[in-house]
Amino acid sequence: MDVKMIKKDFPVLNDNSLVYLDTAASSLKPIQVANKVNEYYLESGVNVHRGVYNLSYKTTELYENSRQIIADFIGAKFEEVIFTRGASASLNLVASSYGMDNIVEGDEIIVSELEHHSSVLPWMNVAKKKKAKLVYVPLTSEGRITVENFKKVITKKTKVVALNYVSNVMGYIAPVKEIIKIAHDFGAVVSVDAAQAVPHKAVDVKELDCDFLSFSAHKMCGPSGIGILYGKLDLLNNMEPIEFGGDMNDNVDLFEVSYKDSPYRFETGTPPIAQVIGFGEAVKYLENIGLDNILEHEFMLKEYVVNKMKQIKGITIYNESSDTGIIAFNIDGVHPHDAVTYFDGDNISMRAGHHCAQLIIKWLKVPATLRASFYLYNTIEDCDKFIESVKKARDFFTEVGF
Amino acid sequence: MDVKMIKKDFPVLNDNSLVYLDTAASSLKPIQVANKVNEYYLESGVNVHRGVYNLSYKTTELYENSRQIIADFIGAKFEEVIFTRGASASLNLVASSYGMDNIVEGDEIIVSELEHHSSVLPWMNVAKKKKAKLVYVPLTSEGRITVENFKKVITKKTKVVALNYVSNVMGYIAPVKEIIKIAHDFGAVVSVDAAQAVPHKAVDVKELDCDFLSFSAHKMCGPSGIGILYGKLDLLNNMEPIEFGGDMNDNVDLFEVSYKDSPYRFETGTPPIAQVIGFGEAVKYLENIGLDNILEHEFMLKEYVVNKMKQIKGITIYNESSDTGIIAFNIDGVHPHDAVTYFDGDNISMRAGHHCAQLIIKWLKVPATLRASFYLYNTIEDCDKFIESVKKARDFFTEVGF
Amino acid sequence: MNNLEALYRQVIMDHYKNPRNKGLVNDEKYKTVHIKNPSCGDDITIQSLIDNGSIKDVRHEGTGCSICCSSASVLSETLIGKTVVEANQITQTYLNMLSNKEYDEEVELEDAIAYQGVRKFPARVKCASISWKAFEETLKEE
Amino acid sequence: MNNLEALYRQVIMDHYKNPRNKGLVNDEKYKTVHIKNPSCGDDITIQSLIDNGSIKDVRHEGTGCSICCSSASVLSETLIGKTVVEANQITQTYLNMLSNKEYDEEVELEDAIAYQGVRKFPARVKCASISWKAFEETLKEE
Ligand SMILES: Cc1ncc(COP(=O)(O)O)c(C=O)c1O
Ligand SMILES: Cc1ncc(COP(=O)(O)O)c(C=O)c1O
Repeated sequence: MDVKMIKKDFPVLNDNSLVYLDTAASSLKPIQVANKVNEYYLESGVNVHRGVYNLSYKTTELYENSRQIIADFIGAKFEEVIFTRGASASLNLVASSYGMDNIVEGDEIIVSELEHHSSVLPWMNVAKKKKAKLVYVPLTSEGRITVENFKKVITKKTKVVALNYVSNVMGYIAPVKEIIKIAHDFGAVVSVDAAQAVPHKAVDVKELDCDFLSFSAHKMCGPSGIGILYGKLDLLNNMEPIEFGGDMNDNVDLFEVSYKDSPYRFETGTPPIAQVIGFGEAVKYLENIGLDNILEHEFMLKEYVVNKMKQIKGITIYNESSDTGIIAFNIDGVHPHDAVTYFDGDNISMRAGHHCAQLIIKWLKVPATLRASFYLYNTIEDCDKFIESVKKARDFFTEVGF
Repeated sequence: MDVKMIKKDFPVLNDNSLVYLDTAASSLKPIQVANKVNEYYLESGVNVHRGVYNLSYKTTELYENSRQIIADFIGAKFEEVIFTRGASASLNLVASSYGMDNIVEGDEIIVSELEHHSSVLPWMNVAKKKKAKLVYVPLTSEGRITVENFKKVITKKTKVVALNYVSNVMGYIAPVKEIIKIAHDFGAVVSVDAAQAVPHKAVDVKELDCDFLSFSAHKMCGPSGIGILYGKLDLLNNMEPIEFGGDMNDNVDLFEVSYKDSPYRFETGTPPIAQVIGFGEAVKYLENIGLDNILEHEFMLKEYVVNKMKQIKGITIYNESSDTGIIAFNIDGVHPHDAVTYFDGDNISMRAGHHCAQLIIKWLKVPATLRASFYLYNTIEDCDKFIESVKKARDFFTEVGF
Repeated sequence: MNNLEALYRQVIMDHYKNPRNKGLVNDEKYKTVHIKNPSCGDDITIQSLIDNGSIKDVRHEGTGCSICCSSASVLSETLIGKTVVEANQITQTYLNMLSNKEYDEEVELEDAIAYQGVRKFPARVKCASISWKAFEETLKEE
Repeated sequence: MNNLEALYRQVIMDHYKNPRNKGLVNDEKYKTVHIKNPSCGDDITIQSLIDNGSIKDVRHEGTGCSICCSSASVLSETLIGKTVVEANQITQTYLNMLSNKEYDEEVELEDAIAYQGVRKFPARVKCASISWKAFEETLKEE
């Protein structure tokens, strides 16, 4: 993997002084994807599906071709790939349709404190509305979800398991494959939040045997405003749509309507055409580089940085054993909001806050954390600059009286 | 309004032979909007709201500035403008949140056969789930919604009125302002489907006094995948969110969560950033030209074409009195699908089908129609080419034996 | 002959105007398959009667454009009397031809060859395929 | 002095480390306003006691960054003893200064002037404003 060459694909990184460490929020976008989106706007701009004229036909081909590219990428069938606004919308679709129609009073739904709000809150809502019980997998002292701990909470009452594959704060990879197997033995359905997984590692839905899987394009070099819900076809075709309107029905009468099958059943209205086309291009871009290479690279950078950071006094790292490119940490006694301004002064872009994951922040017993996250375009030089900046920041804040 | 100059803003129209008459499905996109979207991908690409570093801060400013531009454009407050995936998603949000929580057995919901599926089907679902009654405004012999006919169906039981402002098949402008006044006298709430209105005429939500109003960017020179739900602030802040997750909450505990106020309450997850920024640019573009000018221009083209078409034998026009740039018609005895291929051969892009509005197609007692729709970039030359093609098409189909 | 004239060949127009084997029968020995293309409104039902490995009868009914309706009629005329193996082969060949895939030019498509012209109109390939796909399904249901 | 040192002025650090008037009181004569900035976790409550047109007391409590917490303390020290009219004027002037709007340089901001440096950090303006906005609300509630 030639990172120097890869960096050239990202116009924002033409500013050589910029160290972008906020990929876990959104990745930067390569020129190939921007161009593809732009091509749609400049050379087409028309609607899909409903047009019989040539321009619309060609655009529809491009659009549906993206669905096939994405389906192949995760080992799914074409019909199992539903376009949504993003991972949050995907996760909500599962809860609003499958959850609302299948959860009844007394059922249990397993989640964890390691979840992003978009993974846990849809189920908190279902639990409340249906008088079901939200059950939290106990985390290890490191903050991990393990198979052992999962076994402690799964019961015959468990109807749904909703867990993340990779945590956006701790960077841990959860043993979802084993968990899915156990969950299925108990008759539960598993919805995987893969928003931080699919961008960073090879994911095959058939191998995982997950029932649902959600992710967003914007975290994996793709456009904003587009995500995927994967679902097993027989589940999807038996689920109620949650939005009703153009394109998702067959026949419409005054008081009756029949719905199409998946994926169109869940895709009402004019779709996010440019975004879908751009997403297909992003997947091709990542496949070209190789997901295994990406994970190896970002993990290597993380290891390098953690090892150096451990030698700096006055720094607390919350996830030394992170399995991906994510580091959560703080400068002792310095609110992360203060710290992040220092890093910004060095042109290092980093996040401070609860990362839409208040439960794990509360579990860590801190008000907020800094988070650095590495991706395919980050270099060892980025790491060195970052470490240098951490040291200087700590000294600065000590000096001004923190 | 200098159409020759305007055409230059639309790169697709560099192909001088192209006559694009499918704006009612999606408008073409001007270079200004494409550039603005591209700028985001090339010069930023980062996430909004949660970033304290400079790049994210500047992107957030751009993003929220778009909301203000759009709010000003329709006379709304900043907090009353919710970003959605599109008009279909907006219309569904009203039904899923306001509808599901306020409609009870025996209530009545007024709709019409002139609705797009995305306007009527969400309420058909609410009616079915809540055992409420879907009531259709009788249409006039022309297929119009009138105040008189509306008065015939509104009762004390009416809780919601969901009607289109401009029909996407007939091009009629409905008297929504008067209807809203009457509906309010009966204590009903009004949701206006303005997907075909906002792109074509000046709309002021305070003047209309509508409770909700929905539209999409892609029909008004904006990006795909982004739309607006306007709602009155006191209604919105009392409505339940329908999607739960990142960014829409204040405090998250293991079993409790509190929500933000509008608009964020309804916007979970990473938003469609590029699309929002591009939409702001599209609104500026249209405002610059002037919505009154646009309506006048497209109406003039429509009148010109209808007058010529009436002189062609073997053509049936379904909406001669259309108030906008939309013409629905057929070549007698020729399935519109056959016809549209002929027009495509002349590089005239037009739609054939039911236009996601099967109820009005059934009302017209035809299997489908052709639809030509004019917009700011269409010229008198386009009209002449179109009329010429209609004549030739009719002759061709007669010749080959239709 | 330009592309459009090649599309609306006489044989196609003839089957459109005078469809053969049209109208469904109420006989449970027939396999019935209904396919819809909601985006354009095409709506076709095909019935086939198989006996002793050959196609005894094909019936059709539906609404749609000339290409869609005529192809159901052509299909019925072409396939009645063929063995199931032959019918399958003709169907595959026809569908491959339409979608510009490689196809066996030796296979005799009879009147169905008239739909060659559709290849120039990718947006219309669906119209010419839908009844054949429905027919294919009737065989699978066996 | 670079921008960052100008941001963390001694007076600010002093108020951060040794906040004045901190801790809420349970007295319904006080007006209480709570503001949260969920995106960064800042969470501030301001109480004001108005009597006879002047600010008798200001209390504050909350969590947040140094800029946020210190500014609540500075606010309290600056405004206690002022008339409501003066307090309003100082608040407006301060908020205008932060957001780079025109502001009346004649108005005496006392220690609050130390937050001038925040203007160079637009992303932090919210931190320096939040307690003043909460205070403004306590006046409106009258
Ligand atoms: C009148 C009307 N309402 C609603 C819609 C739905 O808009 P969208 O497809 O952008 O969701 C459309 C357009 O398709 C329309 O014309
Ligand atoms: C683990 C995880 N789940 C879900 C989400 C939600 O994704 P989005 O904001 O794209 O909807 C995110 C990202 O914010 C995430 O990191």
